[in-house]
Amino acid sequence: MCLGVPLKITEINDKNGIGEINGIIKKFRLDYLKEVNVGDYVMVHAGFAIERISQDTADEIKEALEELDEKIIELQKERR
Amino acid sequence: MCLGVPLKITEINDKNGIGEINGIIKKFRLDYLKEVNVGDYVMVHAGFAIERISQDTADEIKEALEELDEKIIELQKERR
Amino acid sequence: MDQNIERMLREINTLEKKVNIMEVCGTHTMSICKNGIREIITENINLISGPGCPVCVTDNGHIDFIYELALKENIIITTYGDMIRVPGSNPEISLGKAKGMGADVRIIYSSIDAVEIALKNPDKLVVFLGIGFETTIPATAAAILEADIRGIDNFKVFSVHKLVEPVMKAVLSNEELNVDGFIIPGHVATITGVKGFEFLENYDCYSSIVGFKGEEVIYGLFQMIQNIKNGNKKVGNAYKSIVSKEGNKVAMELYNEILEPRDDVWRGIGCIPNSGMKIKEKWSKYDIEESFPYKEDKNRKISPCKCGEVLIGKIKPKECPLFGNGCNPINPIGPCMVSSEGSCAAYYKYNT
Amino acid sequence: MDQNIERMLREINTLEKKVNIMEVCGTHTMSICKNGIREIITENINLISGPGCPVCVTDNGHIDFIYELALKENIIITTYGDMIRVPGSNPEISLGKAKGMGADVRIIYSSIDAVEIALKNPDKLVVFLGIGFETTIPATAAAILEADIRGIDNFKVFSVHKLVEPVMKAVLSNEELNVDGFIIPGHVATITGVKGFEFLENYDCYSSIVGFKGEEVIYGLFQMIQNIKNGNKKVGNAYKSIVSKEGNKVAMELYNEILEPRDDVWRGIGCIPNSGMKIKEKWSKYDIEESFPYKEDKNRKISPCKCGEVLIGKIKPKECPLFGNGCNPINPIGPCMVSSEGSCAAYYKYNT
Amino acid sequence: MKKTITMAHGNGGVLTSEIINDVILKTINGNTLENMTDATIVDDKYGFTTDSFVIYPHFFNGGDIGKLSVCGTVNDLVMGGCIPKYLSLSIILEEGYEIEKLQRIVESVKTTCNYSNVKVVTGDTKVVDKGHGSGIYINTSGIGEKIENLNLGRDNIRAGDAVIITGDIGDHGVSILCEREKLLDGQLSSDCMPLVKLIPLIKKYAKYIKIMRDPTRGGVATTLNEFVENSEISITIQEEKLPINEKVAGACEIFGLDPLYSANEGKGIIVIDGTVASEFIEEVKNINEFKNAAIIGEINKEEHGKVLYKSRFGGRRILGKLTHDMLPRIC
Amino acid sequence: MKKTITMAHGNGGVLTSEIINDVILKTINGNTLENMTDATIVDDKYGFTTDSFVIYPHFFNGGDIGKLSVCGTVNDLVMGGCIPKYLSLSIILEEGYEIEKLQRIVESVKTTCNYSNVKVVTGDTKVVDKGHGSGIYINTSGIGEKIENLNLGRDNIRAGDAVIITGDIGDHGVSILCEREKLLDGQLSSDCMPLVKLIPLIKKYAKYIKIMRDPTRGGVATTLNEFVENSEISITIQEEKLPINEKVAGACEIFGLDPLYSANEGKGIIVIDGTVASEFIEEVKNINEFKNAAIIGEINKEEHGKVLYKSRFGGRRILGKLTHDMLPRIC
Ligand code: SF4
Ligand code: SF4
Ligand SMILES: [Mg+2]
Ligand SMILES: [Mg+2]
Ligand SMILES: [Mg+2]
Ligand SMILES: [Mg+2]
Ligand SMILES: [Mg+2]
Ligand SMILES: [Mg+2]
Ligand SMILES: [Mg+2]
Ligand SMILES: [Mg+2]
Ligand SMILES: [Mg+2]
Ligand SMILES: [Mg+2]
Repeated sequence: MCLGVPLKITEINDKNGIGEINGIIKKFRLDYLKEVNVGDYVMVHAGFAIERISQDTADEIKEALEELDEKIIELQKERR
Repeated sequence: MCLGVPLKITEINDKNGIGEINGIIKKFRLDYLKEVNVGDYVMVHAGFAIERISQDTADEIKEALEELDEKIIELQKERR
Repeated sequence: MDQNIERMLREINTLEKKVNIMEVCGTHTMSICKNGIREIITENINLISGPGCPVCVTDNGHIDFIYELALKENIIITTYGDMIRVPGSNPEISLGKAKGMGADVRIIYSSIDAVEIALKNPDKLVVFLGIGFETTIPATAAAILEADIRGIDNFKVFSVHKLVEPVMKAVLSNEELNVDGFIIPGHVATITGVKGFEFLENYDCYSSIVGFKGEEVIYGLFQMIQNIKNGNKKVGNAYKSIVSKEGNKVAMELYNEILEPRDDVWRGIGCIPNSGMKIKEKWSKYDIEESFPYKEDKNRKISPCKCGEVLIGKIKPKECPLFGNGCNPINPIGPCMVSSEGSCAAYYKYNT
Repeated sequence: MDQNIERMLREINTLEKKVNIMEVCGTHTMSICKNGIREIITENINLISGPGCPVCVTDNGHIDFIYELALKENIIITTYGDMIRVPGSNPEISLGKAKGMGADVRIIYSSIDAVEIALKNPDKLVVFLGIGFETTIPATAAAILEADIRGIDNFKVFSVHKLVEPVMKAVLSNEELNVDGFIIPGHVATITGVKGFEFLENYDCYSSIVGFKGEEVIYGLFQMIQNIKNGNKKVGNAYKSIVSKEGNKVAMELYNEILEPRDDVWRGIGCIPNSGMKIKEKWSKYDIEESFPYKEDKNRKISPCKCGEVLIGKIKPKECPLFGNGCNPINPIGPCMVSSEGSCAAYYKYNT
Repeated sequence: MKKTITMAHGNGGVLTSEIINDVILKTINGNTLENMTDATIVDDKYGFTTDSFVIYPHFFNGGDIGKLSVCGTVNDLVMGGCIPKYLSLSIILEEGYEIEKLQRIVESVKTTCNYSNVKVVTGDTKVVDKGHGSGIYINTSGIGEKIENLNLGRDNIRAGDAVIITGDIGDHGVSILCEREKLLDGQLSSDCMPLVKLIPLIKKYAKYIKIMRDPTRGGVATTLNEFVENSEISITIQEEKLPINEKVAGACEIFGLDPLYSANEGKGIIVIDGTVASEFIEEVKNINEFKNAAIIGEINKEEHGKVLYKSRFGGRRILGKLTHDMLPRIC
Repeated sequence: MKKTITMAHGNGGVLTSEIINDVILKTINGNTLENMTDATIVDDKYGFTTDSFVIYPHFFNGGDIGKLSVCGTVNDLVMGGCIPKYLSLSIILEEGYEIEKLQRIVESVKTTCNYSNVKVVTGDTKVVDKGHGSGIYINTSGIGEKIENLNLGRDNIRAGDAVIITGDIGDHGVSILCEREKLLDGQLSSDCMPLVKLIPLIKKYAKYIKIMRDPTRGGVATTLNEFVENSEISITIQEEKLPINEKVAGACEIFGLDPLYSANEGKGIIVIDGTVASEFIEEVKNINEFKNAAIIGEINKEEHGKVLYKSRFGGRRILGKLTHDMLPRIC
């Protein structure tokens, strides 16, 4: 139920948006995601934008690993 | 309007008849030609028998020519 | 060749004066062309094709009407194959085209088949297109009776049936024409009897009831030429093997019970009083015109087709400027080119 | 391979105790299979496919109903492509088969397309088949609202929408099962927010909200394994780039305005209270069940399919005696084999 | 209005040549039908031909669409002066078609190939959505080995040549029409048959044979017209010499059909040097399958480019190409 | 209930081989697909092949049914190790089809033939009733000249051989699906193209090439399976090596499609001796049309008869044949 696609918004006309992925232009609706702007990335599911994408997952992963590193360092500190 | 086909009756069931031409068996209706019997020839038009065929056209032609001959002979007699 | 045929041809070809002889039945036109009869008879005999093909004489408006019916959902049109290609007020209107657009149009050989189709499709309206002269009118009447007896109420008829006598009279009353003799369609006469054509004796013309095979046509011509030579203007019967004096009375009673004459429009000719046959009031539940009234369109464009003149024998097909020159069996403009027994089509096909 | 991914995999594979982790979304099942994730993680982690494919959980009776609707004249069925091949109470019943029989069934990508189709076909009734969890429910609601605003009254919805929470609770309350952790579908959580899954914290299990790409799934597993190691049973969010605490409130308000929960039958599982979504009274003019009431057939034959047990993670697809042995993607017996994200289909396709 | 395809574009008559000449050939190689015979000789050694079969009903008295598909291509090769060797078989199935029927059709392909001594060596199967086919359409293409000393072509035809048909005229078209329109309850039978047994005679009389053709769609009348149109010769055929099965003749009388415009699927028309015609026809008639073969006419110069039909009364008329498909009629 | 044809019988996947093997081949020559390749060598000199084209829409980004019909047969010949020479062209038209469209299609046939240096030498046209076609269906059959020293066949494949694709994967299928379902307003383009420019390289590397195939219906995944099923070898392909057009990748992401199961109409899969693979691929990539060619995998013996897909994470899975046609989906 979760085939989503991240689109970069190139155009907004009221409830209708146009976005892009890999050079593909795709129309979508903004019925329940209003506060977005051209240039934003949104996750589109079944033709509707469901949420703004705030950052890249890769960054999220990096952050999580850095957090882990910090924890490990702390843990090591504690052990010392 | 006159594509008729002469059929030889092989079977009669009330208003439905079966006839034959050149070995082809064909159903037809007898709604307005009642007094016919198996073995009779009928002229069938658009699926309905329209009349019984009383003799072969060739015979009719022969008779007509014989008549003509008689006339000619008479005529010649008269002239003589 | 058969000796008798040879003898008859010889007799025919002794005719020394020029005569115009009109066949009023398309099947005669076909037979004459197909057997190359023009080539084997004296040039003194000018064979003219008259208004004999009921397909040819069906008015544009009637074709448009049945075409529109065909396109309606839940309607099955049943028709003799002859009508499939007849164009209505423009070449894109025909039952064949309707079929091409998905309409349920079925070719039948007998009117009774239409009743059977109605029986098998109780949720559809089955319309039978009644065309033709006295030969097919009883078949239509019989179908209505059959539907009635079997209690089939989704069977309807669109009657564009025509009568021979009124149109022959119309031809005879046309002063521009000069018809010396009529080849009378044998199967119409089978129904009407010789009697049905005795009205011709009130006119100054010869006539013979004739069959349709090559031999029979030659025999008919032979008989007529004899009569011409003898000045005998009684209606001749060169189809005695089938045609009687009185005709098929049962058939006539049957159709007179169910149909009655009305004024009707003949394509290219115009309206002729009492020349068509409509379903009587009493049987109106079988009349499609009760549920879908037919309205004549008075503003219809007049076609450039000269069928009218071809049909009454005023001109030969080749004399129409469109013949073979815009009008041909593939793209027929006029009805005479559509039916394979239409005068123009017969001339085109056998271009003798 | 990306260093970070490698690092995460290494961390995941340090897990020393055996755990059962259930993904409840078919797209997760697919991603796990497609990326060969089972092969690269420790055998201590047992990934189980739960009731996540809304196609799989749609009841036979609902399929039979929409199939029959499709066969009616003047009805256009609009559906996401996923539903085309789902069989009803027997393999000959599906929207695809209806289409094969001439029904007008159209695949759409967005519910708004169904509204457009209704606009363009004012003489047809256009029925949109609403399937899916919280991710697609707002799309259905938006379509109804759009139809309303534009005054389109030939647009109707058949809602077989389902909610995630009730079925997860049903799984958790099943004593035969022993699920240690849930991979929460990221896009459902996008709508419901992390909050929407906090009910899980009342149960003895770990959980993470996870995206769908290979990397994201690995990241989600990594997060969950960390939590397991740390004994942290709070709902994890490994999809922060999209999923917020509160979710998409506008979307939830929208669907709560137009739809409301009702008891619903889950294929293979049975009835779960308040697990389906129906159209509210106020919007009933858009509810196809108003014009064609859906009646559940209590006497329906029980299928030999073990989907129910597969769906709640009790058995793996291969443990169903019919798997690959009468039931395969070409001749699916159960719904899990039909949708490409059904557990059985995913296992079959990627037969790892 | 846009010009569209009509059924008459497919009947093998006037409109078919129009679409082939004006749309296809003119575009593809700037030429007209002249250069595109039913079997084309390539590399001066092989004959190549193709045909699609869209017949309905699929099973009929005398054959089925499978048999027909083999006969059609085998006969085009034989009439093109080749010994048929290899066939391709490409099938377009409509969703919902019964597999058991397909099976029977393929069996029939097999049997007919065996009779004809050809092999199916390549194939294809496609499926189209319900409502976009007619159950099954088949295409066969064929490769044959050119027969030596044979030089076929319209240009070889000379006044004095004889026109031969290898059997009764019009059986296929009339019987299929009756089956399709559910007339006559299958009393007629298609002539559908491979012409391979003619090969030894074609080899023997190679240098006397001018042109050969299997008169399928459009019938004998159309094929004869194609032999002479735009040339300076004509063909005269004689009514009394035409071999017509009496049942077919009866059906034609009942429904107003003309066997000369009706398709044949197991007949060849052969134009041969008049000096060997009677010798040749005797040998043909000695083969059981061709016992009704007949010399039906001759090449002359009576009218440029026309086919003339001489009736039993001596009347002559021009026999044109088919214009529109025959329909059963009542008048 | 009677077994009937379903759309899945025509998708080039599992059910297509089932119908071909169990119904057609078993009947016709007692053999299975094994012996019926896309182009069959006859008389040890010529290749012969056939295909019917039933694509809709008839005009699409990157081509039309006319171009496709030529490409399909030309490519079957090239991949069958032949130089394409002669084509047949058989068209089934539906009543009501616009003649102007037919004209454009035929022009496209012409252009594609010119590019491919083949000639249409024989043809056929049939018309079917409205409601029994889809406007136009085309069959082409083709004859080609066998390339010397080339010995193609599954049996030649050995562990260590390389698997090459001549360009991006899945363009045709994905773009046609989007056009048919009216998605993405024609932003994608079919790869429809004749592979004739590969011929010089095929000649040059003739003795190293083991098998070739154009992965049309059923896509790359199905073709690779056909190479190894029931054998003792396997193929492993690597996710990161697969050349995929980024727009096609985007469309696949949007609609849940898989390029590996999507048809290609201008691509070849070539299995070549591993020792010359890198040299060969460089030469292929030097041809502008094939600049995205890539070695996507290798032959090994990891699992008998299977195709294995190694994800970018190192995870492996089995890549089966196509079962049912792809549909755009949302989950
Ligand atoms: S040639 Fe055509 S237009 Fe002229 S009269 Fe005959 S049918 Fe009418
Ligand atoms: S293998 Fe088929 S029958 Fe068994 S559980 Fe899965 S879908 Fe149901
Ligand atoms: Mg209708
Ligand atoms: Mg419907
Ligand atoms: Mg051919
Ligand atoms: Mg042929
Ligand atoms: Mg193929
Ligand atoms: Mg031929
Ligand atoms: Mg091929
Ligand atoms: Mg191919
Ligand atoms: Mg042909
Ligand atoms: Mg191929």
